[in-house]
Amino acid sequence: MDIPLMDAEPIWISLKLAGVTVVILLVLGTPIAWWLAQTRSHYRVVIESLVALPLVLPPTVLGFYLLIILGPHGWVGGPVKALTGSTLSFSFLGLVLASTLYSLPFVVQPLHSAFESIGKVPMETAQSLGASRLDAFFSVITPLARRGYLTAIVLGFAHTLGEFGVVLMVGGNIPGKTKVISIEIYDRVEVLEYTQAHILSAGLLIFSFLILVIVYSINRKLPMQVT
Amino acid sequence: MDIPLMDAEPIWISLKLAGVTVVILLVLGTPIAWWLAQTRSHYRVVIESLVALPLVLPPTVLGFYLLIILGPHGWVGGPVKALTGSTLSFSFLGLVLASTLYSLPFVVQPLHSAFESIGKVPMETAQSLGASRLDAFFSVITPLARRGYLTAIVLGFAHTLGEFGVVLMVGGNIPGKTKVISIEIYDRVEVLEYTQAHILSAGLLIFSFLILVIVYSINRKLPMQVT
Amino acid sequence: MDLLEAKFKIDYPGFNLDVEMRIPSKGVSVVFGPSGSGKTTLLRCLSGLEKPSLGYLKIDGHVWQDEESFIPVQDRKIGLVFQESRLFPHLNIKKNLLYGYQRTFPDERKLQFDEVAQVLNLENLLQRRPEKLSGGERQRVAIGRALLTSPKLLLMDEPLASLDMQLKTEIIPFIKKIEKEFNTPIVYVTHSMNEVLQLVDTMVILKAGKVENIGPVQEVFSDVRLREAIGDEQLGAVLETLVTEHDESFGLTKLDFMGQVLHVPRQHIPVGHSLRVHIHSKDVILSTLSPAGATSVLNVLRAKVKKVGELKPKGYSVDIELDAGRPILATITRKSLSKLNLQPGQPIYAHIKAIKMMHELEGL
Amino acid sequence: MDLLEAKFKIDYPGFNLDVEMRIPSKGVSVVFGPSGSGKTTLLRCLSGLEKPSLGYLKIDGHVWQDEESFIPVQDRKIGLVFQESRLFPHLNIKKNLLYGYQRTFPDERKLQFDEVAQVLNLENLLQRRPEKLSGGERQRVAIGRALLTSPKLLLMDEPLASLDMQLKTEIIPFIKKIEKEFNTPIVYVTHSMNEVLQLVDTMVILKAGKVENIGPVQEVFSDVRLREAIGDEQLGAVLETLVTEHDESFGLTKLDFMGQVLHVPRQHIPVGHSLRVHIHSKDVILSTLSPAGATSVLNVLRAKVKKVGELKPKGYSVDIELDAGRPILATITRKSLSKLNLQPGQPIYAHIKAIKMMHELEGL
Amino acid sequence: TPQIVWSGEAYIAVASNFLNPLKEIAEHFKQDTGNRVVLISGSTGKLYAQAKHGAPFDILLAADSKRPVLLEREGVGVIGTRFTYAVGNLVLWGLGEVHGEQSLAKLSEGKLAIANPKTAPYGRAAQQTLEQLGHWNKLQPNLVRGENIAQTLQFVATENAKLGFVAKSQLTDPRFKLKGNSWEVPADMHEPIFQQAILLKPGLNNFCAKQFLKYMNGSAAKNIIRNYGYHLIEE
Ligand SMILES: Nc1ncnc2c1ncn2[C@@H]1O[C@H](COP(=O)(O)OP(=O)(O)OP(=O)(O)O)[C@@H](O)[C@H]1O
Ligand SMILES: Nc1ncnc2c1ncn2[C@@H]1O[C@H](COP(=O)(O)OP(=O)(O)OP(=O)(O)O)[C@@H](O)[C@H]1O
Ligand SMILES: [Mg+2]
Ligand SMILES: [Mg+2]
Repeated sequence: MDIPLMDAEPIWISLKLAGVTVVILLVLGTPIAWWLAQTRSHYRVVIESLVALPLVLPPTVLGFYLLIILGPHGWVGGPVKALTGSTLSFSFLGLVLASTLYSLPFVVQPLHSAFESIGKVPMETAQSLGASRLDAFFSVITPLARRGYLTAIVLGFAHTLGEFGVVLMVGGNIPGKTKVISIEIYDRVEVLEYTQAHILSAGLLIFSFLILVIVYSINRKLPMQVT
Repeated sequence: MDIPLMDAEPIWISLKLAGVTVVILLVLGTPIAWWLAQTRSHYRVVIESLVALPLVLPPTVLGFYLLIILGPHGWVGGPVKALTGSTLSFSFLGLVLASTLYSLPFVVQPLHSAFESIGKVPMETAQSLGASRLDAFFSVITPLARRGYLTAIVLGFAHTLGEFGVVLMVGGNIPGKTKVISIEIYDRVEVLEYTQAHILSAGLLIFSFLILVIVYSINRKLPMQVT
Repeated sequence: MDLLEAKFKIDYPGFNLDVEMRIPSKGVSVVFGPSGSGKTTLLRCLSGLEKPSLGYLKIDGHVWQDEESFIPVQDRKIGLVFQESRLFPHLNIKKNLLYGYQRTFPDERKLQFDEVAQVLNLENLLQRRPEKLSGGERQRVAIGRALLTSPKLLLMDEPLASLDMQLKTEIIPFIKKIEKEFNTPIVYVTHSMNEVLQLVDTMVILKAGKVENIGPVQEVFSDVRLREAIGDEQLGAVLETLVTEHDESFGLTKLDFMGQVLHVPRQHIPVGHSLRVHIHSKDVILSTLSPAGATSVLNVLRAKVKKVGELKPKGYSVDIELDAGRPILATITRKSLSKLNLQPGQPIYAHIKAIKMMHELEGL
Repeated sequence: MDLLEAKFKIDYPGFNLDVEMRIPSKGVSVVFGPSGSGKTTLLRCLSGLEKPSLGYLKIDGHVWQDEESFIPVQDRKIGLVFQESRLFPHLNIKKNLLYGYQRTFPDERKLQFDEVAQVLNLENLLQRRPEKLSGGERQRVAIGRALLTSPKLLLMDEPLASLDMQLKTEIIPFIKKIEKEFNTPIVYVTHSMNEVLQLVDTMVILKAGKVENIGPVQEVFSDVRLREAIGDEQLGAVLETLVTEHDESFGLTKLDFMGQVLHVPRQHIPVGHSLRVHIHSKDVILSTLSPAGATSVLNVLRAKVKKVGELKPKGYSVDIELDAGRPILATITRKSLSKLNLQPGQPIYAHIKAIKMMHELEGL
Repeated sequence: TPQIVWSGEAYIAVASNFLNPLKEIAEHFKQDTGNRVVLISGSTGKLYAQAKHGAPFDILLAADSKRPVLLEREGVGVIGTRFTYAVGNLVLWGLGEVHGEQSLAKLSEGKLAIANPKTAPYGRAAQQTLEQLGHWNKLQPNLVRGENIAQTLQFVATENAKLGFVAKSQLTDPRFKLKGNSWEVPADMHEPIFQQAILLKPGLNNFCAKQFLKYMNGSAAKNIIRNYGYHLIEE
């Protein structure tokens, strides 16, 4: 059995992609989820539904549409190319955009339900103590929604790590640039290099498992929840 | 433009698959999530991490491993074959099993955080009023976790609908049996039948959107949440 | 047999409950004590919600809990009113009220929904959600919900704390009625002296997780050692009396206390009913002389000196324990003490300057 | 200028708040009324948490809210103690207490952490989480948290409801001190007559969402129309008196009430301090004769008859409004009434059988 | 970005089934010329869509001729550069015994794996073969479809399918000597599987890309291709 001499690049790109995507998703998902939990607007239901939609399409198909949109003649890619000279498709940035869109529901949904179960009392209380809404959000709501954030991060990160349909399509599987670990494993299976695929899969699983155990252990140490 | 004369079967199979999977996931995920939210066992962290793992592997790769496990000589498929004479792979049942495994985190995670945010007070109160733990679970905990169930159902359903990597691998794309709508759309894109792919995608999106709007509207009508 | 025996030991960081008590398993027992003394924790132990490291509970000869056995909460047939109302947010008021009722066997149901809703003044709120109720309304729903389980043992944690006088005077008789009619023992936590005097038969005084005193309310209120626990103001005597006559012209009601007569302002209580009166020790004046006509407006009781308290270096006053068939505590000035030269056993007249509170004990 | 003017209109299904009030923006104003009468809702309006369809609020000449403008909660510099404690579950007690403190400009901080923690007896709990506190402990943290924001207006919703006597007698003077020292007006909701008498300057009586009466506490307690709202038992008089002398031998304290003398049991209050006494109308006996020596133990006040109440068909008693410089209400029997033949303006002697409650108004 | 590709490097998009031979060719190419090629594998359909939407591929080695033709027509491929670099061979493969056509006839309840005829050239060839042999309708209940030839092989390799139509190149891959037996489907049972290559627009000025296309036609490359079980068009 020959141990595959893998270069670490796909792993690194995957982690970078998942990390960046999760950060963006948290930044983006938080206000969306908060708005959904707060608003009484009739649009709420519409936005709520739209957020879940990316999930419904097969990843490759979603990737295909993203490819069109982000490509040099697409709605988004066109203007970007005109402005910056470079296209979004087949770039790391494009991958990030695509992953963000695709993993959006995994972040917005848990946050939304966390915010909803917090209710309006903590916000009221914080405001009555002189905290602005923004201040109260970060000092009270966010910590109370910790469990929701944990779910959001785990689902968002793991899903971005594992996803490859969208990434393959939009990123183009370019080594050192958009080739992520999931594609790497996929490719190995595809060309019948099962041993390498097994090793890579096992590595990814063990690595992810360890990270998750650490994350959950830390979470467990921090108490919360009250009557 | 030729309207594709689609037979409705893949749509029907997809819906059936997503529906059955979600039901199984709820039945399975509820006790897991409840246990996770209640236990003080040290294994909690391990189980919590394991539940999220299926997400990390690329769907096709997961499908490949499932194919091995569910196959006639696999850990699961072997005994099943010995008992029933039929294999799990390439059957609807196999698809259900695979989807269940793959979508498990989408159900367990939201339920877990919902149960955790409910805390122990409602259970205590219900018990003090003479309800057994099981009774209390269904009459108090479940309704209070409604938002978590909604998230679980939406994520679980939509993801099963959109997923095709695992499904393709385990199901073998047999028309009328394991050919689902996501594969159908994927195929169309692959063979450049873009018009049909667009129509199918649009149909799936609109249909899902309508379902989601209905689900969320109903959810909105039912009030809840208190100080 | 009519006995509730309990022993619980719980160790929290910073607080230890270590309670051993035997109280009658009938009537109302009040658990009294400062904030943080362990009242709620004790109630939780009794209910079975808390599983203490060391616990024993036996009621009327039945063991509910010991080293080997433990009847779980839901099978104890208790009614528990929590300090916070703890309504189910997803159920409307009616469904909240009926939650326990529906889980009680029909032949064990003693109270009916309509009666409870009416007494607690909840009739107009039945379709509302808990979030849309006021604090007091929520508390009333919680009371009703617990009562409707027709419990064998009723545990109430400051149930009337946020209710107004009017409601209290409506609800207290109802609680008493439940206790009497259905023979339901009640363990009741309150800080309100008012509620104590109206309801209580037995007092359990907690302090820092330990039982400081247990006894019938009549004895506890004349126990100088409980000065701090009960509150300086409240000590004196709690006397059970009988209404014997109403004097319309003077607007007075005559009470019989173990053969002696007490006058109080006209009470709207039928003759023959019993009335509990509360006398503060500072309102008792001692005299060796029998009352002269001039002071006939005041109430005078014949008693014996039981014990003369110690003089505190700087205090103005000294406690005298009397025995008038029931114990009475009098607080008099040093000057009076030196004049009277009191000796244990000596007969004495206790002039009651004011009767502070009166509470009917039996129904209208 | 020292005025709080408010007007709020809120329509809930089944309940309408329609309040218009002008009260002094200094001292303690109590909002009093039965459960569900809208007290909490009114406080929420004052705080800005509720944005009523029609709202107006002006304090000391500054408009906080009208049709056009609305100062949001966080900028109102109010301290709000909710009916439930509402602690932040993710913060320990110390951080809960400091939450508002840290959001107050250092030069606006009037109270220091240590003092508040000490008075509220929270020093041993600072590192604990709210879930590990008793009900009363939580309530105290909530009070401390609000106080530490050094508010310009303090709104308190039954803050002492679940505290024991001992703690109440420690905390109430502290609240009074804050009001006096920092000139912080307080709007205070309570059902406790005790707290009312100890704290209150102005009473706002709510009933079914409307203001039934507003006035200084001395007037409100002798207003027959408020019989139901305040409670039958409580009506009579609240008199502001001055401690003039202690009579050690009789164990009495002499009080001056507008030139007349009252005797109460020895109070540990220095001469010159003021004392608020509460007299129940049923403890007032009327007589056209000046007191004879024999009854000198009783307190007697010279007064004038202001108004004779109506005889209820079945009632035993009738209310007489007196003017003794301050209004006093007496409840006498029909028989006495027919004997006395009272006429408005007629001079009369009010014998006070018992002074129910006494509360020091100025510091030890 | 595509422009940064320096001389001496080319991006080659290759259909997954040809990745392994191409790796070997690239190795030789590097030794012989000192130039490096970057290989990007995927399904032909995906690579086509990407190329069409601006992917920085210099060359496409498709698994069929349809997509290169389309690209040429659409102006993404450079006209006149398209050629057939390999002709695929279809084999029937199974882990058990395989006796040519009879195995198909005897296949009762076992599964027969083929690549999706709609998307994969080998799938279409498999369908044509079955039709030729008159088994297509009869075997419908036995058919399972892999998305591509690799998945088809996996179905058989994991014993979930008894037989499968796979590419000869997969079985002859010198690195993975797969067990089992096979039957080479006669070439006249299906349309030939022409795998075509084409130079794409981004490679127009890439010397290395053109050099590589030339290299593909050289004997070194052809030997490798042949070794993997493909035919070449001249033969
Ligand atoms: N959101 C709401 N929707 C409908 N009715 C409400 C709502 N909130 C409060 N109410 C009703 O308004 C009335 C006044 O409520 P509020 O909380 O102000 O009473 P309260 O005087 O504070 O009573 P308590 O002493 O019991 O706390 C109550 O009858 C309550 O049921
Ligand atoms: N889970 C816990 N961990 C640590 N300490 C606790 C816990 N629960 C309660 N305590 C402490 O135990 C003591 C008793 O609490 P308990 O709730 O029984 O008091 P209580 O007598 O009901 O007081 P209150 O009148 O204020 O409700 C308190 O000092 C409280 O801080
Ligand atoms: Mg308590
Ligand atoms: Mg209220």
